[in-house]
Amino acid sequence: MNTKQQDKDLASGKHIPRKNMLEAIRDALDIKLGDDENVVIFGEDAGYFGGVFRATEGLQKKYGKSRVFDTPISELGIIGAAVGMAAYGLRPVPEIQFADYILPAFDQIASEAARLRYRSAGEFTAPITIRAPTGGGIFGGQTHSQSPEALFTHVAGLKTVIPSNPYDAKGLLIAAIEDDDPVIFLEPKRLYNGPFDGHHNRPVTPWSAHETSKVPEGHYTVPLGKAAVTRTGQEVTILSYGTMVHVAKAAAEETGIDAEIIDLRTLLPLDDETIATSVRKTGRCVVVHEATKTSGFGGELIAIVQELCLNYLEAPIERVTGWDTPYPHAQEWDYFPGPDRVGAALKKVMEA
Amino acid sequence: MNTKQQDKDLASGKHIPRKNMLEAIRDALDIKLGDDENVVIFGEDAGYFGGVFRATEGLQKKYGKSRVFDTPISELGIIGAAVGMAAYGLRPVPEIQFADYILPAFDQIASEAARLRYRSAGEFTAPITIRAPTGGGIFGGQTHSQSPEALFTHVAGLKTVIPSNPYDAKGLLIAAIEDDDPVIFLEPKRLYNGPFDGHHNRPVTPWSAHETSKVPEGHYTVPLGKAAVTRTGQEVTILSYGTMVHVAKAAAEETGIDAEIIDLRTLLPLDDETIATSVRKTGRCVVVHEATKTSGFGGELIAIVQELCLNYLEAPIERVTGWDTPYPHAQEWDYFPGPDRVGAALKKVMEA
Amino acid sequence: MNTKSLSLHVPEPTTRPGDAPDFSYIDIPNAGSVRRPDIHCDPQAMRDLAFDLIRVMDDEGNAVGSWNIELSNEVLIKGLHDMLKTRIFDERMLMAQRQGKTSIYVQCRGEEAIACAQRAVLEKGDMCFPTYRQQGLLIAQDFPIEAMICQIYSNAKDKLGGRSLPFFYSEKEFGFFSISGNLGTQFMQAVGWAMASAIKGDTRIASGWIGDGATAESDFHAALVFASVYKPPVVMNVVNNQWAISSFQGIAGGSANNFACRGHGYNVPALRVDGNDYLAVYAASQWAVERARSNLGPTLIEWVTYRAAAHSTSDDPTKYRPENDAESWPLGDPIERLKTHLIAKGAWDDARHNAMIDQLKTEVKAAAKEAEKHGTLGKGPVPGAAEMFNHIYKELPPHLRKQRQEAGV
Amino acid sequence: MNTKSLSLHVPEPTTRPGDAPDFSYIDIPNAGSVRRPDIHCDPQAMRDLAFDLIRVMDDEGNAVGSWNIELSNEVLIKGLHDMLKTRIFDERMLMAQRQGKTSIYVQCRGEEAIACAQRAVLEKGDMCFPTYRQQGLLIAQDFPIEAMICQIYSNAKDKLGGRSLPFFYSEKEFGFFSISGNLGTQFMQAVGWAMASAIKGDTRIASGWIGDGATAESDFHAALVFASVYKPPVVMNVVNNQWAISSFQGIAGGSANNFACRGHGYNVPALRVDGNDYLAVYAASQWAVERARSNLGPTLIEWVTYRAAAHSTSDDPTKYRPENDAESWPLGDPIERLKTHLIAKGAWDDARHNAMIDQLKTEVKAAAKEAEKHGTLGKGPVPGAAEMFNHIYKELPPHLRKQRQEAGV
Ligand SMILES: Cc1ncc(C[n+]2csc(CCOP(=O)(O)OP(=O)(O)O)c2C)c(N)n1
Ligand SMILES: Cc1ncc(C[n+]2csc(CCOP(=O)(O)OP(=O)(O)O)c2C)c(N)n1
Ligand SMILES: [Mg+2]
Ligand SMILES: [Mg+2]
Repeated sequence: MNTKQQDKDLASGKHIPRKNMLEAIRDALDIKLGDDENVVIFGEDAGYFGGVFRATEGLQKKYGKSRVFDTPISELGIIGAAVGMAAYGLRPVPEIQFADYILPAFDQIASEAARLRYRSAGEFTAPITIRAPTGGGIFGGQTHSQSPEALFTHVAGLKTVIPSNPYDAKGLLIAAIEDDDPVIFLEPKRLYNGPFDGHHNRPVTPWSAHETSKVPEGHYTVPLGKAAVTRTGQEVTILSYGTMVHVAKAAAEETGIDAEIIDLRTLLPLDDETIATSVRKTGRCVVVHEATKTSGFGGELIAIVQELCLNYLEAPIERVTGWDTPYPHAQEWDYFPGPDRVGAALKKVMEA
Repeated sequence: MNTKQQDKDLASGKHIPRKNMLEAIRDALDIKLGDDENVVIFGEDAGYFGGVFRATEGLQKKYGKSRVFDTPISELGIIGAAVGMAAYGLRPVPEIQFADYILPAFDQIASEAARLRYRSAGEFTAPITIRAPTGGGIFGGQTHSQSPEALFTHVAGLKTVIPSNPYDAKGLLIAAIEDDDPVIFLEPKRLYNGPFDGHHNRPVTPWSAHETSKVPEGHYTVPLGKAAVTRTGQEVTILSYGTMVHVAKAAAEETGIDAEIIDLRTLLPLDDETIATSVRKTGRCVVVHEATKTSGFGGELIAIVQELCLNYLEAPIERVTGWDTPYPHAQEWDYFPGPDRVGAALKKVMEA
Repeated sequence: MNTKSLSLHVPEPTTRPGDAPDFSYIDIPNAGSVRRPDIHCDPQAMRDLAFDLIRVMDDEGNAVGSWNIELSNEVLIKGLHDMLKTRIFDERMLMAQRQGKTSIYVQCRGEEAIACAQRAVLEKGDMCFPTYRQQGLLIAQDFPIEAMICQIYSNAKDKLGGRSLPFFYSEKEFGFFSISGNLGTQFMQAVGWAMASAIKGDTRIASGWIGDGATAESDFHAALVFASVYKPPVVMNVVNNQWAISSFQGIAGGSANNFACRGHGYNVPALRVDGNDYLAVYAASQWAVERARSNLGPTLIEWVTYRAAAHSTSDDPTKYRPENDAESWPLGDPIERLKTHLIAKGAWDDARHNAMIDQLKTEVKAAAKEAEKHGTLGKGPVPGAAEMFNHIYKELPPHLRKQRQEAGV
Repeated sequence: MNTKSLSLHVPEPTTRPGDAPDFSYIDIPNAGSVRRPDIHCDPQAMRDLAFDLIRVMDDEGNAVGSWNIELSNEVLIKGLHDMLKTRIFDERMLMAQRQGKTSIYVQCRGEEAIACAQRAVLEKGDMCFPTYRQQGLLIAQDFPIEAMICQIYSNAKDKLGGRSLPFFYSEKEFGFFSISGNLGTQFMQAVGWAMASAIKGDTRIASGWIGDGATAESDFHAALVFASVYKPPVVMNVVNNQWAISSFQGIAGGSANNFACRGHGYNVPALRVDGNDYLAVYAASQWAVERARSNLGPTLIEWVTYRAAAHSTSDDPTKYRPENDAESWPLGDPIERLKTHLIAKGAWDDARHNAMIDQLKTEVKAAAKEAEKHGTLGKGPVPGAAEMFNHIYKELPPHLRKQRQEAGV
């Protein structure tokens, strides 16, 4: 976590309010609507109601119907409109109700938003931030649980960001909106309200006891393309992002293995320096994500790590991911790669 | 290459006709239209005209307008119709005019065709074979050159097939159509008519001099999920598919490095046994594909190889791929990962 | 040149929380006032029907006009039974969700007539492609509700093995296509299924379903384009219940305030029908089914109705529309209206009505009890984790076999 | 129950190779016969206009009827000039492609009036979202054709650095949005751009373009839905040139044989216009532009025309339609027709016409020669490989920097 702003606030004796992830995101949107009149927000139920997860609650009332509004149920239309608005000069921040429903817009994202700058040699650009709740953990079944991030990382021209905590969520979202290229901003819905300490069936530490819920008021950014070392360790490096960062932490603590946990935060462009530095130090690596395994982003991470660190590796890199199945409903927690599976992988690389 | 059928034909003294890849594909479609009345073919310009690449030429005339027909320009509609037809009991073989244009149908493919069996516990299935020309090499620019295979390999429920020669193309296509699950069948358009020996600016050996252009008449299959060792070697394993198999061959011959070339043919499900056997033997591995690098299928291959063979590896696995840029028009051959780049990678792993 | 500033038009519903309900935006013609064209009618020659509203029952409950096809009392009482059973079923499942027996539930309160009456017109072998709000299609066929509840509970007898969201039924034998979570996709698939039936020279037809909100999706257009071109045997149902979660129908429909007329651009004949009038739904469905079965092609029908309850158990409509809005809905309640008609006909009375309710409550309760023996979400003999690996492919490929092993199931 | 077998309807064009051309499927009303509503007209009250065909020039070349807005000779001669220049440009580039100076070329032969006349009506600052067949939008603004040719040749002066297909121009200053290879996408984007203009209280409007075939794409529907809801200032042009590569318009349009009426389902006013009649295109465009600029919202216009040449240099239309079909096209050739009108008006003659042609040929030839000095595809001082890595992101991220290094460029 980039704690510079927090440090400054603390040093100045300023009280830092506690926020959950949803509040942090809403705060970021509020700030950008306020300081840049080219920012517009729209999506299914995102206007009057404030979104099914309430991320945009109150914003229409505050900024008016031309700045924050409901859209027809057409993800293609939402992103296509955003591309046109961006070409005009706005900075649209569309919301897709669930990341599962982003596929109808995939062509407008991958063929249009991502390539507009390229094909016009910079004449037209697409500074769009597409927000969408991602991941499982709320019994959403096949179509409210998926993690499609890998698809976007295969598209040149896009950036892909996934925060794991309120502080980062606000800072990364502001940075994404201010970025001049299209950003896919995936919000782990399991972390929206309550925090998650890795287990679904144990009590959680409330956000207020998580350092990362200290979300300074006003404008700050967490830079895109920079990972965070959220736990330092000597024995093995865990690469992860989003909800899984918390699972990784639980696994490290429960196994007692001294793992260094890297929260990637931005998948593309990737902070491979931070990764390589850590793996060269630990000599072992476990990659953790919730998305299905085959051709998930874990494959790319492993390819990069073996390229940069092969001679340092003392064990094959392990991957802990969702199974290669659609996200089941009743078996949600069998599908979800929890601390036990991560713990097993940690032990495996330690024993190799 | 599975040469069993060829061997049988040769043993029986039967003459084996020579076919280019397009003819082999047309032959497969003709055979399946003929022997299974549930097979139907449709796509943009695929009916009367026979497709912009002419893969379905003459088939409407032979089988009638209810079996082979033109569609509106709606890739979503084409695949959505196929899903409905499959649910009815047909075995649709839709054509997408260019793999670049499959994205508008991505939701119907990934959320619907791929998951229909799962979500209905086998009550409804989607035995659909989606054919689409893939890859560059014809100055098609950003939107007639892409290789989107990695996207499909990330979707549980799909199979993904890419042939590299006429013999395989026919056998794999028949196997795909007979498969009871949805198959993405990507046809390297650079190989449709002429063969390709790795260099765009040198004379090519005509198909007739390629063993793989011997395409037996009638029904035969090349099984899905089985790779082919198209060149045996001792020093390094090259994993590739489609057009790049020919580039790999050129690179091996030109560098004089004794490479074993594996033509994956099916990316999902992947024949990891053949891969592991080879890499354990050679101790070195180069992965080659035309698609962009980040989160391309190469990442997955490397992850698998390092998992299965880390202790055998004498050098980091190298990836030679298209650059992480949209496919440029004028710079097509600078983008295309040709024999020189593959050769350089071979040397690099040999020297490591 | 005009140099006045432009401005963005953002539609708003007539009322919001705190306002008195106001449905003045809907014109309601008298029952019986709309003509009934021949099924061979040229779509262009019946364009007026998309802007009208087919209604059969008048305010006194009498069946009037040319769309009154004089259904037998037996058919009507079965219809009443189906709608009541659907509602009672919904109420029970709503309660079950509140008790934690399932994760989420979606009612069709107020819209029961549409699915129940159309299903009564369809034949065995026909295939419906429903959304999550057409449970009436199963119930009207006397589909065993215990099986539905087992699925809602994701329990050991859930035939889908807990894979899918609770109410995402798949019942091929009952002409009920597997429900998808992705809005709209099934509408295009219905057209594809109907094309297949035509290709094979079959006699079976398809029935596609979509909500007013979801008509904005791309699949709606694709479905109409393909329907327009190939003229397959399909009934294309748009259930306009005025809401898409928190968005009123104007957000998908613009100022047209009409979804039937979408058909005109594709030369697909369109009807607009009072969806809370069982007799009208039955008659209009029959018209469209006959057209389809006679190889005359698709019909688009907008069913005008009202989503009387929350979108789902996760939703709170008091945040975006006046409370008790549904009570002022000018087309009334489909069950009450059919009851009134039957009583007006002398074929029904309060006593029989209440008896039917009691009997259905008992039946539903018993089924729920029975289902509960096989577990509820995450409790009791629930489907095992191994189920997760079944039915991804016809045969489990090697990589999934390995993963299943790794999962230890 | 009907038990007769169903069958699939697969539309066919009236003629195929070897047949005599037959355009009897198109009704052509007399010039001047269609009424001109006020721009404030309720879309519902002008539905007839989608089924008619606005024409201004009669067979003798006289301008007649209420859509005759009496354009000055100056405007008309400029129009003739623009169309001629477009055609001569196309012819030259066709030749250049055959000579291997570029990879592929797409003409707009026979459709020149549409882009040229609409552009004449638009103001500077307005933004067009064209397909690959609207080069007239640039040429009508006297855009330097040498720059276009440099791009077609992917040479050192191609401002897009060789990245894009030859004729995929991007000219922001000239209100010409970057062309995409993916059909339809730009139609929705045009609506988004117009929404932005409305959001900002601007006065500029957008003009979206799509082909008859591409109306089947999802983006067409999304564009109309959003246009219907937010009423942004946009002219929505459907160029119905009767063909989509080898597929005739019935494959996208079904039996409606009409794309204007697609607007009705969305309450978007629609016009259907003779696209080969420069005067009609001008007048109808002006009507729609005025509506947009007056904050009255979108207009859908179907331009009825004919793709007189092959789809592209990769296509051979004799495989799927009668040879010389275009010569029988009942709406004639747009250039010939405007010429006839000007001559009838006494404002033009053959000598001036031929002189204009000669002058334009010289101009185009000179531009081509000049362009060629900077290289042709793959020959001469072409854009370097390094260009490939520019403009992917605003700043080259580390992984691409590494890749560029690896590429040694
Ligand atoms: C592609 C897609 N986008 C968004 C959603 C989220 N969603 C679920 S239901 C719903 C509203 C649907 O409204 P409508 O079509 O009118 O049907 P109703 O719920 O009123 O029956 C939305 C937006 C979804 N399921 N699928
Ligand atoms: C999404 C997509 N699908 C398919 C294609 C291939 N394609 C290019 S042009 C064309 C025909 C377009 O016809 P129409 O829209 O009528 O435009 P016209 O060429 O007649 O101007 C097709 C199918 C494409 N470019 N994009
Ligand atoms: Mg609704
Ligand atoms: Mg066309």
